[in-house]
Amino acid sequence: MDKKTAVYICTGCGIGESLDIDALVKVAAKEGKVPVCKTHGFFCGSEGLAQIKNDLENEGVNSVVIAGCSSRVNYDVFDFGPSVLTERANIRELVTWTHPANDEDTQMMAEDNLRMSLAKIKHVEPPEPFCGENMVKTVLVVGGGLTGITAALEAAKTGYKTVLVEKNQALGGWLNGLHRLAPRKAPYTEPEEVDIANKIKELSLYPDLKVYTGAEIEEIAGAPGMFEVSIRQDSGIARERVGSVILATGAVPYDATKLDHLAYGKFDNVITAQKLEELAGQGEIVRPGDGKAVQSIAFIQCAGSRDPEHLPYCSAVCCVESLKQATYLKEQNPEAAVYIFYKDLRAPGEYERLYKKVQQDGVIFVRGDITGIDEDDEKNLIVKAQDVLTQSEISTESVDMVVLATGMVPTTAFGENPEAQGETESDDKAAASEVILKSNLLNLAYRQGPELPTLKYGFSDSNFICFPYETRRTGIYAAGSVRAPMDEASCVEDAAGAALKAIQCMELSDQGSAVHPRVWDLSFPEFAMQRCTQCKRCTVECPFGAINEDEKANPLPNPTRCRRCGVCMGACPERIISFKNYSVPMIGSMIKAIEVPDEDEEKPRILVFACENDAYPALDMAGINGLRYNSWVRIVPVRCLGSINLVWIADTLSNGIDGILLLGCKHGDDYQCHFVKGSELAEYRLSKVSETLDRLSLESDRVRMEEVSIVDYDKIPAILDSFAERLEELGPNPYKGF
Amino acid sequence: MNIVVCVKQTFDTEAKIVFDSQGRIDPNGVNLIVNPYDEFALEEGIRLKEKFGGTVTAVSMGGARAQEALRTALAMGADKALLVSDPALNDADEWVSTQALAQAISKIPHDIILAGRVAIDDGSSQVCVRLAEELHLPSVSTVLKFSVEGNKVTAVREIDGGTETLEVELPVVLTAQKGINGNEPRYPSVAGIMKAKKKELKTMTLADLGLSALEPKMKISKYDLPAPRQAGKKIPGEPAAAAQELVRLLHEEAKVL
Amino acid sequence: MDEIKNVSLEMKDYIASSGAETLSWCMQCGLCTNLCPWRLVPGEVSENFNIRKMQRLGQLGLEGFEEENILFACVTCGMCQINCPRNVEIIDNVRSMRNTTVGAGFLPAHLRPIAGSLHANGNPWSGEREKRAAWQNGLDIPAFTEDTEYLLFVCCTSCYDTRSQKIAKSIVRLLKAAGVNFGVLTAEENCCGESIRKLGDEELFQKLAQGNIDLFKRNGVKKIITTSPHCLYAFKKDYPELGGEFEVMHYSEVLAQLVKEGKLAFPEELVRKVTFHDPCYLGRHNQVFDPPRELIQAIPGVEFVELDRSRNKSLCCAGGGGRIWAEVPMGERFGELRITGAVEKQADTLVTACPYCIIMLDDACAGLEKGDVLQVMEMSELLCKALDPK
Amino acid sequence: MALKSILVVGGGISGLTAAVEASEAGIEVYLVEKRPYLGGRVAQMNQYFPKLCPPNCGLEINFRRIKQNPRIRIFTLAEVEKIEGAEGDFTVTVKANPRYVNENCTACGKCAQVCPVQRENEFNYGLGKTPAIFKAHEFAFPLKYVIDNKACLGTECGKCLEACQYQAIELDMQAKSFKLNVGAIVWATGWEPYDAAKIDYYGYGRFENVVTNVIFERLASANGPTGGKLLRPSDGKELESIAFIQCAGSRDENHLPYCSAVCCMASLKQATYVKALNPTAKVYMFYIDVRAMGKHEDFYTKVADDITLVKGKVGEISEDPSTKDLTLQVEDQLTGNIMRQKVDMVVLAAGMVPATFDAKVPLSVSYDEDGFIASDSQQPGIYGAGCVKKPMDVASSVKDATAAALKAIQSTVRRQLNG
Repeated sequence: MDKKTAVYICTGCGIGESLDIDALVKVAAKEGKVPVCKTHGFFCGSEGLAQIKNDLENEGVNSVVIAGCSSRVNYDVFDFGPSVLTERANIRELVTWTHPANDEDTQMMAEDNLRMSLAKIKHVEPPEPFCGENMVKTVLVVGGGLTGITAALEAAKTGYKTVLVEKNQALGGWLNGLHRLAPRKAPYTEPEEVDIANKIKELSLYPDLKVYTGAEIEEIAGAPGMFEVSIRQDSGIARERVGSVILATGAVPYDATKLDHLAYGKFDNVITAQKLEELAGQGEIVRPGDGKAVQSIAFIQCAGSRDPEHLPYCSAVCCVESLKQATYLKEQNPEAAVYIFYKDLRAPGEYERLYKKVQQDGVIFVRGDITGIDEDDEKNLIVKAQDVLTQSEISTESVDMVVLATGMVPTTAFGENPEAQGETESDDKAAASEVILKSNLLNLAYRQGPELPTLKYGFSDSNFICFPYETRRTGIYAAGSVRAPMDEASCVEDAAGAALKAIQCMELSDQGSAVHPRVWDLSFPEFAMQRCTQCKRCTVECPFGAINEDEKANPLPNPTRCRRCGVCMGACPERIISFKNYSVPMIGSMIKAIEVPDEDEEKPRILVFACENDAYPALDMAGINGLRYNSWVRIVPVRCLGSINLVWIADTLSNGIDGILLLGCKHGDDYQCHFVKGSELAEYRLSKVSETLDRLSLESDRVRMEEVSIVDYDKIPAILDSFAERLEELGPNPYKGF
Repeated sequence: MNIVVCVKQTFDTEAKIVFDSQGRIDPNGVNLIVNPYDEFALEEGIRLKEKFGGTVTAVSMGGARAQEALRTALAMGADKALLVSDPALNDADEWVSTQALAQAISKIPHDIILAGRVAIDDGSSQVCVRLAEELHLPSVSTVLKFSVEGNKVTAVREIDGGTETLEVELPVVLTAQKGINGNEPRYPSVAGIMKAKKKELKTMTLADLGLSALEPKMKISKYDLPAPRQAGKKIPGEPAAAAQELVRLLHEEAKVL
Repeated sequence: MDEIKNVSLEMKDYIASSGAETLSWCMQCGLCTNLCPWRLVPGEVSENFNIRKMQRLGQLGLEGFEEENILFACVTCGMCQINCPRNVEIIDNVRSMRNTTVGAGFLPAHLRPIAGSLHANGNPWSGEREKRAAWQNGLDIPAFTEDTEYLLFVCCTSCYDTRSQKIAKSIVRLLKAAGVNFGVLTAEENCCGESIRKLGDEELFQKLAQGNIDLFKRNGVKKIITTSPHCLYAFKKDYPELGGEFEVMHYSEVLAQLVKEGKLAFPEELVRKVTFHDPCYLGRHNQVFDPPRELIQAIPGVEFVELDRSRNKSLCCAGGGGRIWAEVPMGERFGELRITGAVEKQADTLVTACPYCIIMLDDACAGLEKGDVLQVMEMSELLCKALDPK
Repeated sequence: MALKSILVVGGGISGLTAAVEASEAGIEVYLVEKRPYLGGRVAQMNQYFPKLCPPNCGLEINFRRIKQNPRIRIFTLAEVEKIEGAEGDFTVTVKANPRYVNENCTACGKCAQVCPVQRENEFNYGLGKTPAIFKAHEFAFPLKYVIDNKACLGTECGKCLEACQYQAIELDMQAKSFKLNVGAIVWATGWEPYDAAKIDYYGYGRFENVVTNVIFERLASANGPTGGKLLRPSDGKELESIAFIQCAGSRDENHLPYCSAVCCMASLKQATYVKALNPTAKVYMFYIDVRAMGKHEDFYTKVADDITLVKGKVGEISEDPSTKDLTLQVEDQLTGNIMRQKVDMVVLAAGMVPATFDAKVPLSVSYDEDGFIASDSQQPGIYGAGCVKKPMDVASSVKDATAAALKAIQSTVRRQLNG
């Protein structure tokens, strides 16, 4: 678009007293040659705003640079609608609030920030949303257990077409094997009937809800809003076009045959909790072997769970399940002798009331490890254990049956590991470093692998506390026990939550917008295919598997899969990838806009790439709290450190700037990067940049990366100033003045 | 080793003795306990069993309520219990009691028969010694200490102003003085109490013993209560003079000096 | 952790059936052991008496709880029970565990004379039954008849123990002064049986209680005033189980009400600094806290000060649960802590309202030789001093 | 399909999530928050378990989602007075209390510098003070100052008026009520810490160095009263020894008969704060059961290595009047050792009481006996979300709030379909 740019320099909040405003106007009008440039003491006030609005309506201005406060404040006041390009030059928090007033360097800093904004707005085009053809808003739910059925119902109730695919002939999954459910409502003392049958019936109330049973997903191709799903059902293939996917394939009990220390398989009457549910379903609980009515029973908790040799995690539901099952025995015979052997009795929240009731029914709780299980000649079992509470080893009288409360394993934890077969190229490993097991659930036609990335213990869970649905594959949300050990009540909530996220993704994709965390970002990556050298860096490094490959390894982008993080842009050595409002030349031009004083003026320059999510807010907070740091820094906000292209490093250094600092999120196990491995990739790429530095005979110390979160704002001055000191030791950049 | 311990159920030492209309002792409402001396004998019997093995049989004679005493004996560790109970024995004197007990004990194997030195109700201290006579066994009474080697028993008994050591061969009857062998009657564990409920307690009447009613040789004609203790006397005046007066009274009235 | 212990459900049920219905409610959190007053004194009992562990042994029917210095150490003060997160009736559990041995005739040696005397004389103090009302001669106390409103039930201790008789006499004087329509049946009464039931002799308790219930019903007793909080507890909490339903009040409740109604006043000024020891069986067990305080503060000139541990947190005098008959070495007696506590508050008078507490606090005060700075008084005695100079 | 809008009551993590998620699905949302800022109780936290990441990082992302989303309207210092109507057509009367600061406020802070009056900082649970005109906390959103009119001297002082260059202060601002017409309501008013003073043997409120989890979280926060240095309240001493007491109120028929689900993990987390500052510090945690559910077990095993975990509920706490050190009477049930443990400070894991225990929803809704909104609220169109429904941690609250948002949308869809 042909832009008529106006610059508005606000002199409020101490800016006027700190800077030479006329000089700033000169930068905009003379250097930037902008047609309109105004100053005002209070642009966010009504009077100031009126001037801007007037220019927009009557002067044909369609792109605005407001030099003043940070874009994190007055966002609503300076929002002039999508047709107007708005750029905020931060000369308050990053300049006047953190540097001395009426100081030459502070002035240069402000001018550079303005120059950078002007350069940026030249390269920014208003993004046109990506509109795929024949976009649909149908939700696909894979897995017909409690979670899957609930997710399908919730989506349908919200008026969306839904497709439910279940592997078995019957819907209901785990609940089909349950005799009763743990109590989900006050007074939380009576187990409830398993209401899965009428939930299944409810599915038929919704004409737009199609159910496939005895069916598996052959393949899911495409992207959110335009998934092509082929479903194999009794040797035929059905096709569905869906907008988003909910993975609800649940978890299965831990393989009890591995529990030989608990005598499973050695004695007939050592059974699993699942088996007891089955027995209870058939009426009076009797021993499978000899049909003897069970008068005495011992539950053993953490059978496999909380055990480094088996499942290191706690499966969260087994304690409450055993309490529930204890009520079966007491209901059958109030005098029954029931033991529960436990490590910690984990009946959180309102389940404490069930624990109390079961105690009042006379169940005996023994805290301690099992030391042995023997069998007497009538196949009864004698359990020996530590009784912590009397500091002694105890042995029970013989019990008819022992029940192992086995843990749960997600269905995503099974399937062979392609890496083990060496299928992915070796150099990918460093970057990709992600395992994707072939668990035959989604069979995604994704270049990076057929399923969601397999995470710790196999659970495909989000890595964030406040964003439990932040998934690694846009539009594909895991819900229920496939995601984390959880009980039925949580599965129901989880299913409804995932349904909303699936709906949200379709609505946003339909308008060409990204999903969380860059909701309302209409831009998407465009590839100048003619310059592509099929190096596959983008298709491998994309954290969200958004880019496929054709047979010649050319990247095939899928805009609705993309989170708009720019990691591909940072990866591409040929710089062929760019967004309408975020491109390599844009940042390149900002870097070049910085005036780099000559060596003798002893005014070094430091370029700071600051991640928008964590680092930039931290810099802002440093300003709000009036901290002080050196005025050599020039701050360029980026969507993610992963989007930093190495060419910027080269441009910056060859431009004479003395050092480059990357400020981004923590990476590693407890990573904070919302684009999963943006900052990790940046660090990995930095290790590669040392060759280019050596070629330019520059010290690798000139480029540094620091992890910062918003609450670390008080460490910002130390980080910036210590880097400045290091650069002083290194001396000025030899390329100054070229 | 087969150990038999004779146990008697007596009134509680604190019991208040009251006469019924016929001037006989009114038993109801009175707390009954195991004769304390018999407890020492029972304790010793159980220790012997623990040392030499074998069984301890507690034998008693009395009404139905005497079963409580035997249950207590079983709870302390006796293996079996035998109660000789028969309405005809209500007015039994020492001779009748001995006949019945001897007949009962003769039927069960016995190496050592133990019992308390005296019963705190009638204080006759005769039955066990008479029992030895009936069973033609040696007996040592008021035993302070004894030890058993093979079938020889060395017992130290208490006599006026000293002790006497005797050696006897099994089988023998010993009557225990308080604190025999320094023992202390044990408290049973609750488990012992519960097991006692299931141990054998046989009751035999005179007929079961093959005896017909026996005519007691001694009849009790009358019971009466001990004279109430007079109130004490206060001697006024100076300590020296009062002391004089005290000596006089002790000499003339109390006639102890 | 040496040899293996065998769980005995039979034993667990035996304990449960003799009164420990809530034994299985206990989740073994351990708060009872940590709030138990035994923690405040040194000594062998304090190290061994662990109420949590004792109940755990009961839960599994394991042996080891019957040892005398464990099973019979509990003073039944209720500090654990009132705070128990699971509302376990801990004292009932202790009582039923004691019953398993006492019921089979195995009362600890030092308690046998007590039971013997209760059987024979209807009081634990080996006092003749006929002399139960001896303390009343010369006081013309009305006998209880059909139309008497209140029966005054005087605790055995205040009938036979000379020091304790003063309490009974002062209570009578106060009731008369307040014009209460009351009468006595003292001679035919039995001990209320509260202590012996706590000691586990259920059979003896029922014999005594049934005797009293029949006596009361024969005489048409509806309302009972007790001089001791222990009798208050027995009549309110235990007797209903045997069909003995009466309206029962401690004398402090009656007098406090009458002071409010203006029927009783204390003209005499007493310049004393008074502190009050809440007897467990009046306070914690029956939640009667304010009447004694109102009465004391109704005396002109009295300055009242609270002890650190008062009301629901009152520290037991160690007289309850049959412990009044236990031999406790100096330095391990709760009563001593009460005395030092009162002296620290610079009180010159330590008042309480229970005959057992008076015995234990007198004993502790004498033991610590604090008699010169602190006077232990039963509340009724203090009130009588303020009644009239006579 | 233009659907009716939704009202979310409560701007904590649950309310915030429900509002943002619903708005990103295209629904108009009104968010009403009683306090002058959004973020509720999580804004008062130093870190989340098990990742130990800063809550303000997540809040910053959520605030950015609000800034970019025209469909959300926020009303801080606002309370719901009345609700009329039924599902699909609720008329809600909202009372907006005066902030005494208008939109011009640029948070430059000059007013606070001149304000002569100090008031208790309730953000820090009463520890530390702020002037009468104050910013709730550093990361407050919206970033506007507010006046506590109970402390403010009013017009005769007016010092802040002179200091403010932008005429942002209006001391005569009045409360005003307005009505909103919405299709559904998400009630997310969260929870209050249990009043630990009711547990008299722990001495909270009598002993200075006995605090609760939420207060300790403030002591650990950089923007807290001790600047994150964990200084002891009585004498500002650095911590050498500390005891966390679990189930202080929860799992107790005399207090809260249920388990508050989060306190075990909260105390383990706070133990890492102490160890981070002073690795040699002795940290005790007294518990009945450690309920580190699911994958939190990893965090539990990691922390358990360098603190002393003791199974046993602490009895009486006593204080040494001169040093203010605390002594705990407790039995270590593992060894049976009955001990008295002296520590510098005690943190009580006080339980969680739903806000609806006192402040009910002004329309008939069913509650369970503890005051939580019942899972089925029996009032179509009104949905509980987060800790107001049952005790849960942040991740579960966010999940629950997302589900509640969907249910709210369904209410508007139902109305629209058969409306």
